[in-house]
Amino acid sequence: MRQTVHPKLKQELMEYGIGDWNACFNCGTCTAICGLAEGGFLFPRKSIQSIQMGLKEKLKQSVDPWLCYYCGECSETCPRDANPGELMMAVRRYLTNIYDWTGLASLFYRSKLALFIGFLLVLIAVITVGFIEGFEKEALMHFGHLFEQYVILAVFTLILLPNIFRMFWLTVVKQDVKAPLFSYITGFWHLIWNMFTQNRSLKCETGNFRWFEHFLIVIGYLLLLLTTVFLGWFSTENTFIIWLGYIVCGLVFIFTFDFMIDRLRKNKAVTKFSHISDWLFVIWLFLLGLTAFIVRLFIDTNLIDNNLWLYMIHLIVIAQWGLLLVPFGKWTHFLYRSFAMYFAYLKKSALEQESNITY
Amino acid sequence: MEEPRIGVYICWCGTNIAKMVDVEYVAEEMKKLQNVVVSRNYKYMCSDPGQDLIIKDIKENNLNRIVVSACSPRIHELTFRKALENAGLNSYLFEMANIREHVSWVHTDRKEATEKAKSLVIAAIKRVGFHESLDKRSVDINPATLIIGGGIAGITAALEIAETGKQVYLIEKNNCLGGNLAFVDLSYPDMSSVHQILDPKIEKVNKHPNIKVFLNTEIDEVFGYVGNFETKINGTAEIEEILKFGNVIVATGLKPFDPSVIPEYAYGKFPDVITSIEFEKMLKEGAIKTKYGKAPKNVGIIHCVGSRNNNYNEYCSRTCCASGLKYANQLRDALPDAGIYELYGDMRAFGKGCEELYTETSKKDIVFMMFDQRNDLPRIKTSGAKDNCNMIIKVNEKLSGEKLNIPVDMVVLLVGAQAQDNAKDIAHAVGISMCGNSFYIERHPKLDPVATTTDGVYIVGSCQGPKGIIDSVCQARAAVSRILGTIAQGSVQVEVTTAVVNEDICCGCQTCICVCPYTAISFDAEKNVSVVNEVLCKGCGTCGSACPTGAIRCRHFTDLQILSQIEGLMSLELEEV
Amino acid sequence: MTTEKKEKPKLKMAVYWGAACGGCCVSILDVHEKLFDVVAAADLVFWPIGLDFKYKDIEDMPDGHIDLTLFNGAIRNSENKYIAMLLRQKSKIMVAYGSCAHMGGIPGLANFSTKEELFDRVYFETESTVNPDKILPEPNYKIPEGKLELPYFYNDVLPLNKVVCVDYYLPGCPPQTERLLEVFMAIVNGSELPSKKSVIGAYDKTQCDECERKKTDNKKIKKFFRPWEIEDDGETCFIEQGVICMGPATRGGCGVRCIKGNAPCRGCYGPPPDSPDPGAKMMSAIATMIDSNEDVEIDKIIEDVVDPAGTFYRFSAPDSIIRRKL
Amino acid sequence: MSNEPKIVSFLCNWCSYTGADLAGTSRMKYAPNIRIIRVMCSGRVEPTFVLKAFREGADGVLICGCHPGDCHYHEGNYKCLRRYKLLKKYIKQMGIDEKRLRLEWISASEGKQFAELANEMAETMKDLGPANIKEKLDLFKKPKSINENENVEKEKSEAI
Repeated sequence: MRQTVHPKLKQELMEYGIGDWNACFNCGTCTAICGLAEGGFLFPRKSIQSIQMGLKEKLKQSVDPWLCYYCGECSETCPRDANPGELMMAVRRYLTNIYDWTGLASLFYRSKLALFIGFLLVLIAVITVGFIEGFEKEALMHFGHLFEQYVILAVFTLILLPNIFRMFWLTVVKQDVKAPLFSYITGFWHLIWNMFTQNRSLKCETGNFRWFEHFLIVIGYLLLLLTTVFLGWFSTENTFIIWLGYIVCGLVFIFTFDFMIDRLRKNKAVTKFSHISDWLFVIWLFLLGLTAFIVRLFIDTNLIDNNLWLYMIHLIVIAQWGLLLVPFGKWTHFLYRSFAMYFAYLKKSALEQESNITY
Repeated sequence: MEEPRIGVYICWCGTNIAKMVDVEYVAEEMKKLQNVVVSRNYKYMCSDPGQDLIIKDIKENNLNRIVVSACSPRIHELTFRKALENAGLNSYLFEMANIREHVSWVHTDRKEATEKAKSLVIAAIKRVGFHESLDKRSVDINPATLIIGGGIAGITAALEIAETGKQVYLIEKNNCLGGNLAFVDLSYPDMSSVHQILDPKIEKVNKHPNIKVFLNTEIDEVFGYVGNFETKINGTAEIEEILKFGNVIVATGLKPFDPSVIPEYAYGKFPDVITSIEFEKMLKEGAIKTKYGKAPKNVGIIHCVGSRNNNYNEYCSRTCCASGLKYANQLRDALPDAGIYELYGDMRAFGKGCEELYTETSKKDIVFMMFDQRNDLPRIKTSGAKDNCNMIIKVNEKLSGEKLNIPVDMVVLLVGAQAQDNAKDIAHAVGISMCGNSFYIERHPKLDPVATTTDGVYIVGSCQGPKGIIDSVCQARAAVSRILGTIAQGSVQVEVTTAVVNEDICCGCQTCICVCPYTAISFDAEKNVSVVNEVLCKGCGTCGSACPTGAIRCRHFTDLQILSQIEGLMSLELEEV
Repeated sequence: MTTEKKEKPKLKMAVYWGAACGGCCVSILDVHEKLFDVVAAADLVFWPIGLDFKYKDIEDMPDGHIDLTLFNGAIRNSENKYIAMLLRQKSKIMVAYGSCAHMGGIPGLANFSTKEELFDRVYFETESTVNPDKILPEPNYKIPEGKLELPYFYNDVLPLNKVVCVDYYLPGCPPQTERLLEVFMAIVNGSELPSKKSVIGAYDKTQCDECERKKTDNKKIKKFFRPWEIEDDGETCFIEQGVICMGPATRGGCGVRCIKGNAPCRGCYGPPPDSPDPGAKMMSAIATMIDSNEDVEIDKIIEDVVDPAGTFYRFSAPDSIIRRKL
Repeated sequence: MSNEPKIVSFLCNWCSYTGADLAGTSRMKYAPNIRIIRVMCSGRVEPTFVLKAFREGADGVLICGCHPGDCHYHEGNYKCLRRYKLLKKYIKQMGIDEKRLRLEWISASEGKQFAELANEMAETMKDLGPANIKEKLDLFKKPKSINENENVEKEKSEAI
């Protein structure tokens, strides 16, 4: 398949924060060192090549960037300090907006102002709601509970699913990957498994602790979602659920806190360059855990009635999270990455089939 | 002729010979031969102790013939001849057997190699028995120098010599000095302006009292020999002039490759596919524009055009890669946000400052793409309406394995270097030889790179092989130092291995006369014999073989010498003493 | 050798023919009235063509008994060789007389065929031969009386110097009579003789030196002709007319007889000094004159040199480097 | 070497000899049968030399000169070519296989070609087998005296 070179591709990617791609001279050390790169998925090298040569289509259609967990090994070993790790990150940002049909993702990625306004609007909206509800606890809590459920539903059906389909379209259909049908099913199990364990990142050089952290956050986050949204954590008397709630949001804010410290210390390659979207993700996740924790604490200590503002904050954080960060922010990476692995799996099984045929 | 007393010396050349030839054995065997007085083997005959060994033997055993069996006579014959002279022996009473280039380096079976070496040495011994003293004629050097070609090499040489107060005749076939360099805008790696280097030099040459410049002029046959050449030049000026000079510097330079023979690049089909020469012109004018007068949005630079490809030229043209980088920089400066694509076979940024130039360039948003220079050249095609570009370069990128279409508005072809069309004429005129691709051959690729096999004729610059400014200038100055050396000596010894007619035998059949390529033989009707003019004779020996009577003797290559050499070559049983 | 003059010391002279046509022996008679001087000065002790002798007579002579032997003819068989050796032993001066003794001469052309080929031709093939029982000469033949022995027929024809040491060569086919006389008289008068093994009765310079034909340096040949193919103008150099003439490679002394007779020189007088192989030399010279640099054209021109060996080695084959057909 | 074919080759100083040197400096390996004699120009090579080489026992003779048009002396190689062709006709007549004599053009840069040529030539000679020209032409030594009969037997065998 002959591809046309897009001379301006680099400029486009600049806006998503690719580093000094010029420096790279394609030695391939990055790919050699990478624990995840394998036949057919030779990143970061191939991805950088595509960028350097302006192979837009190829870049858009590749799942490689999602297979990378940004352990930073490549950036540390790069002889020309081209920082491939961060570059992959930037490509992921770029891809999220390629997948996103609303175009908001790219807007938020590129303009801080837009982002600020977005957050402001949501804040105002929530406060207005609170005002309408007359700042009455039961009503607000009820509203909040419903809001969470509907938003999640809406965001999923209206934004994330279409985007994932777009991703599927680009990476599988456009590349006409001829995967055997059964692999769609077997692959699905992969999808789920990876989504929750992200255990591929164990292959990374950074080793198990980072994975463990991530794992706990993911589990924590998902359980938090479960407990608050579906088990009505804030309005239950079931001690098990309550305690579970405490633990999970504890997990969430503790580890996110740790992440933030890392990012401030900048001592790991991963944490050297943190894009704003990245910051927001961590901070909001942290706030999410923290506020939820405190809110429940207040409920149990019956302080909540006089301190409804606290729940308001929690609500605002949730709203901003749910409406901005989840559909358009880094949260999507969690989704895309998992699906990328699914598609990658399809690709692999397609390759295998081919090679079997050729035998 | 006195009884020969022969000294035989077998050289080890370290292990170069010794490892493949049993030198002791050969030396021992030679002792059996008639007239061999001493026969030795030694580590390095060419070393001073080695030569002293010969000299000592000559004095002590009053040897009158010497055979050294070592490397090629083309390398060390002169060395040993000197040694003989130092020992007061005529330097032609010497013969060399080449058992390195022709034996130890090319054979693998030690026994066979030794046998061969043996027979070569025997041949040399048999031959040397019939060698005769030849007195070197030393002729006065005419201090004037003829320089053919007014490029940077020629100009440099001319100034160097003229500065020492010696006359220089500078011959240029075009109507201006400067050669190919005159077309160039900036020079890599330092991006210094060429005309700042060149123009003052040209000016100086034109003004210099000791330099006589002939423009639009080509030379005729060059007659004579080192120190005393002469030629007839015929320029546009109707007056034909005869120049006399002692040395010749050939600096005829190169000719850019004509890319129109490469179908892939469609040169001439697309107006915006241009050669590096044309591009330099653009740069000089300071406006990089397509034929539509617009600044190109994307520019492709294709390397190795006509070089390193069996269909065109096998060799590397040396200057293109760096020029390509140079252009990338100049383009980037002129068009900050244009896409610039370097399409190369291999990036050879050799030489001082060039790798640095490459590293610098690679950071300036230049896209480097590799293609298969030998089997899969990129192809330039017309662009579609929606591509909004002049052309598409179709290239199979080697590193990524991608098949790409690059939209470009301009393509610069880095055309390679070729020998001049009239290279052969010049070679014949001055009597030097050419290698396969009609660049001139130096006397020795490493040890004597500017001299040629014809004494007094030197080759500098790209006529010897593609070169940049630096190398050309170096060679020019190297040749000049050689020439000034001979001029300083005032005289030079000329070869005397010429043909000579034995008037007692010559019957005047005149077979030889039209055989001589140098019209050195004339007929003396008085005596009814042919006469050789030894000044013109270059000693090829063709007349000697044409002479039906054997009256013509080719000195140092007489029938007797060669026949006995053949005998020696074939005789292996040595009990014939 | 004796140079001191005694009172009429009559020279003892032998003349023998090996493989020869007899022309040389006859040529001795060409001295005409001078023959009397010869006879006055010398006794012919052995001259098969003229007088009847037995080998025995010579075998009985003491060594060095004969002063001068003129040996003509080449060595073809064991008899030739035997006599050559015999005479060598009995004579003071051995002269190879004529081209055959000198270089092998016309009989030497037999060297282009093997002995078997020759015999087949002679004893079976020749038109006039009737030999139904295929009888060949039998070198050893038993008869009641005893054993008959014929000379061995060698495979090669050899010049005299290949079997015995020769003092002087008197070339020519036959040698020019004046030359013979000069030599003879020189010996008779015991005057200083040239160094041994040298050619006498011929010049060092080759034919062209004497040849009166017009010679220029324009020796370029586009086509070779046999003598009968051209209209010889009688004055232009044969070679320049495209006819191969051995003159340039052949000693003078004969008085350019052939060329005067409008026939190109065949080279019977043999090569000038220090020229081992006149045929090769001439080949080289002639080839050099070919006026073309084109492979094909050269081949075409050379086609007309039908028989190089016979042309360039007419008289000298047995004495040349490649002495015979291999 | 004794049983190996011997090839005498005449190389012109400017092109072929330099080419042969190049083969050496580039360490190309070739058959050791070839023995090189240097002449200034292939135009110096005379039939006499070639015949002499055969006479002395060479199984093959190789003449090398500059490529046509590249002769250091303008036309020496053409002169050589003409002589070569006539000579070839002669040796054929003398019963020497044409293939034993060969003329090739080797330029100063053609070390590889020279090495290949040398091997090729050696192969041809091996295929043709020994020429034994020397053996065939050496008859018997000149006897010292008439009584000396050591060679008679040989003669007889020679004779019949």
